[in-house]
Amino acid sequence: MTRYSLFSLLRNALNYHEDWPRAWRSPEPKPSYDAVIVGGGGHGLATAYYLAKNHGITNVAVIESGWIGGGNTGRNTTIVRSNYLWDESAALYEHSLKLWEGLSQELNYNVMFSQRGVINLAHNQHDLKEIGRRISANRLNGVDSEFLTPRQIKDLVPIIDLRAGGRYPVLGASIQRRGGTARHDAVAWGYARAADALGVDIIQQCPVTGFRIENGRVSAVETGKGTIETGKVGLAVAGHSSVMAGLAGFRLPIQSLPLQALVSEPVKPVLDTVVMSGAIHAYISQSDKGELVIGAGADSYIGYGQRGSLPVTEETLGAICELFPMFRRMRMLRQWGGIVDTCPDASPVLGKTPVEGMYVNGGWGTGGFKSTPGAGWAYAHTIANDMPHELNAAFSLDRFRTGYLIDEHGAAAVAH
Amino acid sequence: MTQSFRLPEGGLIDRGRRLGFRFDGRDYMGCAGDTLASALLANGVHLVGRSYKYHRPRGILSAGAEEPNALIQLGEGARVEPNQRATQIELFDGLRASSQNRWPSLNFDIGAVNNRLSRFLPAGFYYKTFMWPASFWMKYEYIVRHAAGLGEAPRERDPDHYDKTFAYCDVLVVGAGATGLAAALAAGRSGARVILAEQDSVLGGSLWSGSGETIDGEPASDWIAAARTELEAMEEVTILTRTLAYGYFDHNFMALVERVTDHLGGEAGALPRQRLWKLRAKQVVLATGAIERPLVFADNDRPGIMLADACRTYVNRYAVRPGKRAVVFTNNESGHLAALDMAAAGIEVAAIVDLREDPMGPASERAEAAGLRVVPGSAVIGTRGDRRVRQVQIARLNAEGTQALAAGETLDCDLLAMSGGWNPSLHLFSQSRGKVRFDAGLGCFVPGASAQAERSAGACNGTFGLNDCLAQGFAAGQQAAKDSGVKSGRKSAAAPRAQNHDFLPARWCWEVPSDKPAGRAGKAFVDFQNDVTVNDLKLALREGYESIEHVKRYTATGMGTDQGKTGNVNAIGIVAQIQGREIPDVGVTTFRPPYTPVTFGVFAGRDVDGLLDPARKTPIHPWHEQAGAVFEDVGQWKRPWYFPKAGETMHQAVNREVKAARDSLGIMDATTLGKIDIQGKDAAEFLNRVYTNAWAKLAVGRCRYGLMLNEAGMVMDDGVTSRLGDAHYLMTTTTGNAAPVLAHLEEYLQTEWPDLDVHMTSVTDQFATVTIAGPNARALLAELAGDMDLSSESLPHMSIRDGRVAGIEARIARISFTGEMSYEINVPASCGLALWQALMTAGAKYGITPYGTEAMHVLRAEKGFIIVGQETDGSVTPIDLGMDWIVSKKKKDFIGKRSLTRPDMIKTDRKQLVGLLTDDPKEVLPEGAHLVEGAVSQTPVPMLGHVTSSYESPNLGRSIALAMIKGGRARMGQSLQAPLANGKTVACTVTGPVFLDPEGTRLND
Amino acid sequence: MLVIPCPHCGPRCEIEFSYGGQAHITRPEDPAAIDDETWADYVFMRDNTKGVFLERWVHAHGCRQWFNVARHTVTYEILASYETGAKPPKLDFETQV
Amino acid sequence: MIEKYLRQSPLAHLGLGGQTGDDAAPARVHLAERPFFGFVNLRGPGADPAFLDAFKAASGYALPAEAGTSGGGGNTTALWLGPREWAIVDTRGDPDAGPRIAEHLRTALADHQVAVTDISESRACIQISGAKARATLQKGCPLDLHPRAFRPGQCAQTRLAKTTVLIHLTGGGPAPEEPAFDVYTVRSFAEYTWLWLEDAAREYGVTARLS
Ligand SMILES: Cc1cc2nc3c(=O)[nH]c(=O)nc-3n(C[C@H](O)[C@H](O)[C@H](O)COP(=O)(O)OP(=O)(O)OC[C@H]3O[C@@H](n4cnc5c(N)ncnc54)[C@H](O)[C@@H]3O)c2cc1C
Ligand SMILES: NC(=O)c1ccc[n+]([C@@H]2O[C@H](COP(=O)([O-])OP(=O)(O)OC[C@H]3O[C@@H](n4cnc5c(N)ncnc54)[C@H](O)[C@@H]3O)[C@@H](O)[C@H]2O)c1
Ligand SMILES: Cc1cc2nc3c(=O)[nH]c(=O)nc-3n(C[C@H](O)[C@H](O)[C@H](O)COP(=O)(O)O)c2cc1C
Ligand SMILES: [Zn+2]
Repeated sequence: MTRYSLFSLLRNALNYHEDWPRAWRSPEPKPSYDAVIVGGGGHGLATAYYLAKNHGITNVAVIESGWIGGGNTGRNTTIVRSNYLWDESAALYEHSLKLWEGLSQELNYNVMFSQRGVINLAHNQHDLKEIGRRISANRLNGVDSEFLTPRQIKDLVPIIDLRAGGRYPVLGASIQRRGGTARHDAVAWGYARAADALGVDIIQQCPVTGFRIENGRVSAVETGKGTIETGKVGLAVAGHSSVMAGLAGFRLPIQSLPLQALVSEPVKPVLDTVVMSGAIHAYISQSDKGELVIGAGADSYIGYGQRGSLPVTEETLGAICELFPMFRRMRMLRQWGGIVDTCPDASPVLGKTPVEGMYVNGGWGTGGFKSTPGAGWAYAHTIANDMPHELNAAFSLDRFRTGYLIDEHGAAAVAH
Repeated sequence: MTQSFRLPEGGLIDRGRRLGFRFDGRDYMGCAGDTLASALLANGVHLVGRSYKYHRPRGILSAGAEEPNALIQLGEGARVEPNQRATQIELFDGLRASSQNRWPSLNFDIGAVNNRLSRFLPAGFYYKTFMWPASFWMKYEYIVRHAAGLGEAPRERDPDHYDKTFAYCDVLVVGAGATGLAAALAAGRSGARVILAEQDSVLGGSLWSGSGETIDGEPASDWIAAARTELEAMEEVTILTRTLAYGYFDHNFMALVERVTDHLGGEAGALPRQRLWKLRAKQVVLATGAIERPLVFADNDRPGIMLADACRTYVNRYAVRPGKRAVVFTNNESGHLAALDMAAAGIEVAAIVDLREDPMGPASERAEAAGLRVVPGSAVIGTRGDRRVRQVQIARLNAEGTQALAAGETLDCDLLAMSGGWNPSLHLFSQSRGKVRFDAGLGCFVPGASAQAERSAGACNGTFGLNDCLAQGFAAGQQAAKDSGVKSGRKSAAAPRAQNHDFLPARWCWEVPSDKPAGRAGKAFVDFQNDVTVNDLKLALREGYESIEHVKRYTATGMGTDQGKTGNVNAIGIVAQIQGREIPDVGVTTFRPPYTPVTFGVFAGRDVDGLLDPARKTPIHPWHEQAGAVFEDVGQWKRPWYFPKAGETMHQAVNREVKAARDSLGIMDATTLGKIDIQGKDAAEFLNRVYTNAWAKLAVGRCRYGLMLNEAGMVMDDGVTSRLGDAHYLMTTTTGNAAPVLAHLEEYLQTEWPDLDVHMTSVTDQFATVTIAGPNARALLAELAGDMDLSSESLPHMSIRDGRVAGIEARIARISFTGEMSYEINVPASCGLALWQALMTAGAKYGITPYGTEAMHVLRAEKGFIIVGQETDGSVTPIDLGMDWIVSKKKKDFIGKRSLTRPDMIKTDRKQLVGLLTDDPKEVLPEGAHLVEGAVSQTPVPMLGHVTSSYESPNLGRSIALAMIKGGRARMGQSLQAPLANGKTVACTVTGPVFLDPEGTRLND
Repeated sequence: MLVIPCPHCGPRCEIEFSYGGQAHITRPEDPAAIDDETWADYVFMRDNTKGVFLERWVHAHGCRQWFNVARHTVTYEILASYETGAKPPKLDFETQV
Repeated sequence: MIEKYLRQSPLAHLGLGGQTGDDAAPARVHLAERPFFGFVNLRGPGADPAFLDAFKAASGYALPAEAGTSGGGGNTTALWLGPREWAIVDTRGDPDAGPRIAEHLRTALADHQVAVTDISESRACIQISGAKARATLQKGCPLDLHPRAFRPGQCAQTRLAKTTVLIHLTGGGPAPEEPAFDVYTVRSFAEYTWLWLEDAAREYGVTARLS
């Protein structure tokens, strides 16, 4: 791997950039691998990278039906934070956040992780109580979290309307200053490049169409490019977890819902932090390119169409216009949807499946971008050792049988 | 300024209505009917902006929605708007606009240094750098952010208002060019309900760009006028001009945005500024036309380089000469049409450079006949000119058209008109899930099979001859009306007829060959707005970003405000060429709404400010307001939180209210509690299944508290249910849960137990409910309740009775959430205020004191009563709450029962409800504070649970708290610590959750 | 925005309805008699079909009735709607996928 | 019963009685609160002829069987709400109509599996009429209100902006040739609904009064 640096950039400039090598190869699949990761989103690629890097398992293929990063990794609102309520979630997401903090250097690919702070607004007494509880839990879990008075909010977000039309006044907020945003595509590409450099084969345009399972153990993966033998299969197919599980013969507690996002036309900097409001369903930040990036709600019904319905856009932009009345004159440039796999307790499943040698990473719902490094790290451990790491042990499928649900609905109402 | 480039006659402008406007601080004149772009061109202004990345001078490229360059900041102050396309802004008197992305001025822009550094800033350069030192990204980012972005966001509250409406029609026609008009006429004549939507201010579409077309033997303009008159006379036809169909959704649902008053440029009065139409059409005819393609050659982006058809449009529609001396560069017939019209308008046409070896076709023949100079088999390979093109360089091509032979002559000019062919506007078709298909002959993507009740016609369908467009539009309109189910009344006349003019034959050439090695000539722009060049595409492919979607994201091609309307197909063609693949194999990127950007405000519509969300108010609300209550939002309800007297703090007010209720008499508006009327002979059985406790034996006239679980065994709601008759119950729910609980019950009733004879009706709003609580409650009620026997024998705790209070028919329940003797008086809602006033008057002698939700919370916490949503959070079982007593062991089943025996539900270290007393009785624990054992030396630290409720209790003279603590019931007397965010640690002791009157003597006396 | 055919009121806009997930899941007769796994299956596990899916809706802002719908979860085409308790109509799934 | 003047209609606090509207001569929308009316919810076996007959015998007219239709006689009108549910309304302004209808039905239908619930007090009724009444409602109502699709006598439970409403095209407005709708909304949403309608109608000119 040629290292990216200012120097390499200058040198290549002299040569009209004609000598840049490929960021990752485009190999034909080998007949067999030690491990196959299904899904070339951030999670799948990160898993492959950490399998190679942390566990020395380099004979790995990532099989992607389309193009890497084309799933939710490429269509999310990029909010990264770790201020989750429950201990289990806080530990996993905080581990992830720590990895984010060195990710560009680790991958030698600038993922533009911008720690500009994530603000959660409170609009009523109940919100305030929830925020207080969360801040307290976060701090004792070693997650930075502070309360902001309305005045402090105004200092950080001068354009906010604290009265918000009178219907939803802003009474306070929590902030995680280490939270922020990142360049979503770069996360996929950066992990792909780094994994490729360690020997991982990234195989695109190759849908997984079935599994060979003998005596309850997986032995091969059927793909659009033929059968691939392997004893370990890691599913990381956000949006298609149930479809894959169906091919392998088990069911998941997951519903796949269309979640929308939209961007405005690009403008000069006007919003320097991420602002989220669970009560009125609005999440907004400004990308480095200048667009306002706005997360909308999900449709309530199952949909694999990667599009969302108009009422959700109306509701979201209604909320944005309320918090930021000057934005009524901004314009929507593009609106799209992704398919998010949601679990009944708004927490993911990350661990073993009823099929031996097969593992599942899914159900991140509206908020799994932020967990990409941490989940990949823990998932690689799980696959390598056939046993979950303590960071993901609680996120087992078995919790639905035992009742150990990790109900993050409170946090997931503001889940991006 | 004079409009020195205005033609003396012709065009769709009103020379008599001269409009003054200002651009970048200079004053100009234009005419009614102008766009800002045409008015600027009439004044000879081409340079209108700087490009996004390299800050290159940019001019007006097009005359429509596809404009990538002429993006300007419109308006001033609160009405300012960034990134508006000058080509679509209708001119009004007093318009103010300025250029964007330049500093200090458009002519002299510091950012233009980027153009010099451009070699170091190829696509994706930022992924490769700015990584050291690691902590510096936030500083680099600051610079990156400030360099990026185009216009400035508005900074003041938007003074305008917006509207939205639903709409229905049989046939929606999008686009009112020749095709759309023909379709609307055909559909309208059948009697169908038709909506014709056109983004432009006029009907006619590209008919206005041409010259000399006739339809049914009349000049096109007359035909348009006649069509309009006919359509306007049809009762069921609605013409919406200035209305953009921006998105095509499922089930033939279309979203349109109408610009109602934007073109008036001022206060809109009672009219909204814009309106969102949420339209369901039985059938849709798309007649959205086509967009001309630029040619990709070195330095193809200078001001003065325009699309050929746009030049025609400026000449014919706006009566403007876009230059004095033009060169035309084309690969098809359109360039020749433009040359002819420009020549006729007195523009000197220096040459028509045609990529085709042997230009032929009706237009090129006419050009030749008109004596225009045609340079065949040649290409423009470069341009010069600083802030406006002034010279072009020409070269002959080899026979295959793949290479430029040595550079040939240079031509002086101030205008370069280019045409690279046409792209049908299939955005809406594609949004409707229709798959597009590449037509190699037409050199463009065209609609494939329809996925919805839709048909494309005319130029957007790859049909370019006018006669064919009319015929196709007419047939589409007729068929759409028929398919919508309209029984045709009047026999429709035949389709309008005209002459065909096509742009074919053409020679496709995605990247115009150059005389220099690839990548060494000037920048050949593919995407003007995002400054993406052919070299950027090549770099992306070289680095392995091979999918067209990767190319898009790595280079940002097609991601600007124009969404690649002019650039995308060229980019696809070039990628195919480099990869040696066929264009259909490369494919298109996804078309997404909106077609052109739409204002946020229109989605909010009038649901802003007070109308954002309904605020529900009780019949007694006006009294509370007058009494100076402070309200809190509970769900959608406004509830009095506390009633401060002059000079009182919240704390003082709440303490006073709490004391009053315990010592004498308090009064509270409890109207918001959910109330569900349940009737039917199986009602008791139904309650048995939905509550944890047993209901069969509840006597008529008695009340019982119930807990409701979800199927996972978690507490969902609680409340008191009363038996009013043999088969008649009244259930109460928490305020916020009223609707979800009714929905939950209905779901089980209808889908699981349809055999039960049970009917439920929400009666929350039927009654106003007033609670009086305190030692004097009974005395007060006795005074107003006539001869009703209120003794505990006759009306014991947890019983209910009909009667009259203050002359008002009332249902009186003796139940208590405060631990005091307490009555809930339910009266018809319209009598609520009267009841309240009567109670206040009669209660004066007891110092009757209105109390709000905060005092209620303190009162119930003193008694250890839970609040669902405060003590519980969706993860709490009744056992966790210590409420085993209410969970029937005998009932075989109820919702959630089975879940309670799962392994994790029976663990002893689950969080359990306890009381907490701080060691310092003055200290009030913050709600949400977490508890730990011992001191915190490092994080993460194991937490035992958290404080769910915490108050100063004026009755106990100390603070009290409820908490959910791991294994809490086994920890009685243990000392725990609450480390707070401010660094302080509060010590406290675990106790039972009931702090006051555990025997309940106050209630039962 | 979908048009959902309420079997009682006729076709109405999506915003009048609430979603109820997979249809034809019956609550176990005797929950006490089944093991934790089977119970978890009933409460949590769902088909989440990509293709034609039988699902429940309730006409929340209309007649308040629950009913079932056969809908394609990729194209969103609605192939049938029928009353709660009725058997799903025979559908030619193959041609629809 | 308590004196009528002490009873507060859902919109009483807006002081609509004091508003005239005379100066808004060109107004094309007229809003009015109907302060007191009877509104009784009736559930019953819609497919059982005995029940239908009993209703007819008691009320003098048949319960509407078809979705979205209404029928009436005497002082009441029955509006179809669902396959086994109707609203029996009396909009003549009688504050005691609800309990009376309920009592009457309860007695007359005692032998049938029915539920009769007086919910008059839980509803507000706003009449909207005028040339632009349809256009105003259509702004917030997702039903097709075009005269070809929604005819006199028709009714529907649906949404209006962010509330649930029951609309009934009565034709009983001030100008007989113009459409008039009764819009029933839940009482605590009445203020919101009124303000919303007033705002929606503003561009057409609007009068407001107490009917
Ligand atoms: C609109 C939106 C906004 C969001 N906002 C945020 C946010 O702000 N913050 C946050 O943390 N999270 C957010 N999320 C969630 C986040 O995007 C996802 O949780 C996360 O990106 C999931 O990553 P992944 O790698 O698991 O999945 P993906 O990136 O979806 O990758 C899965 C891959 O599997 C591939 N695949 C599917 N089926 C097959 C098959 N049969 N064979 C081979 N490959 C297959 C897919 O093509 C896809 O590339 C948002 C999601 C959406 C849709
Ligand atoms: N030189 C050529 O060969 C060539 C190329 C293109 C068009 N034409 C001519 O153009 C005419 C074709 O007529 P046509 O009617 O198909 O196209 P048109 O371009 O005349 O009309 C399309 C209309 O649709 C409108 N429109 C596009 N998208 C819209 C949207 N999303 N919402 C609302 N309005 C929208 C446009 O403003 C335009 O008025 C014929 O006269 C044809 O000869 C010729
Ligand atoms: C954070 C973020 C910013 C985006 N910014 C832009 C943008 O500036 N312009 C644009 O056209 N699309 C932008 N997109 C949207 C993508 O073009 C695209 O719609 C999205 O990745 C989903 O892919 P699809 O539309 O191809 O299905 C952005 C997407 C994300 C996630
Ligand atoms: Zn219905």
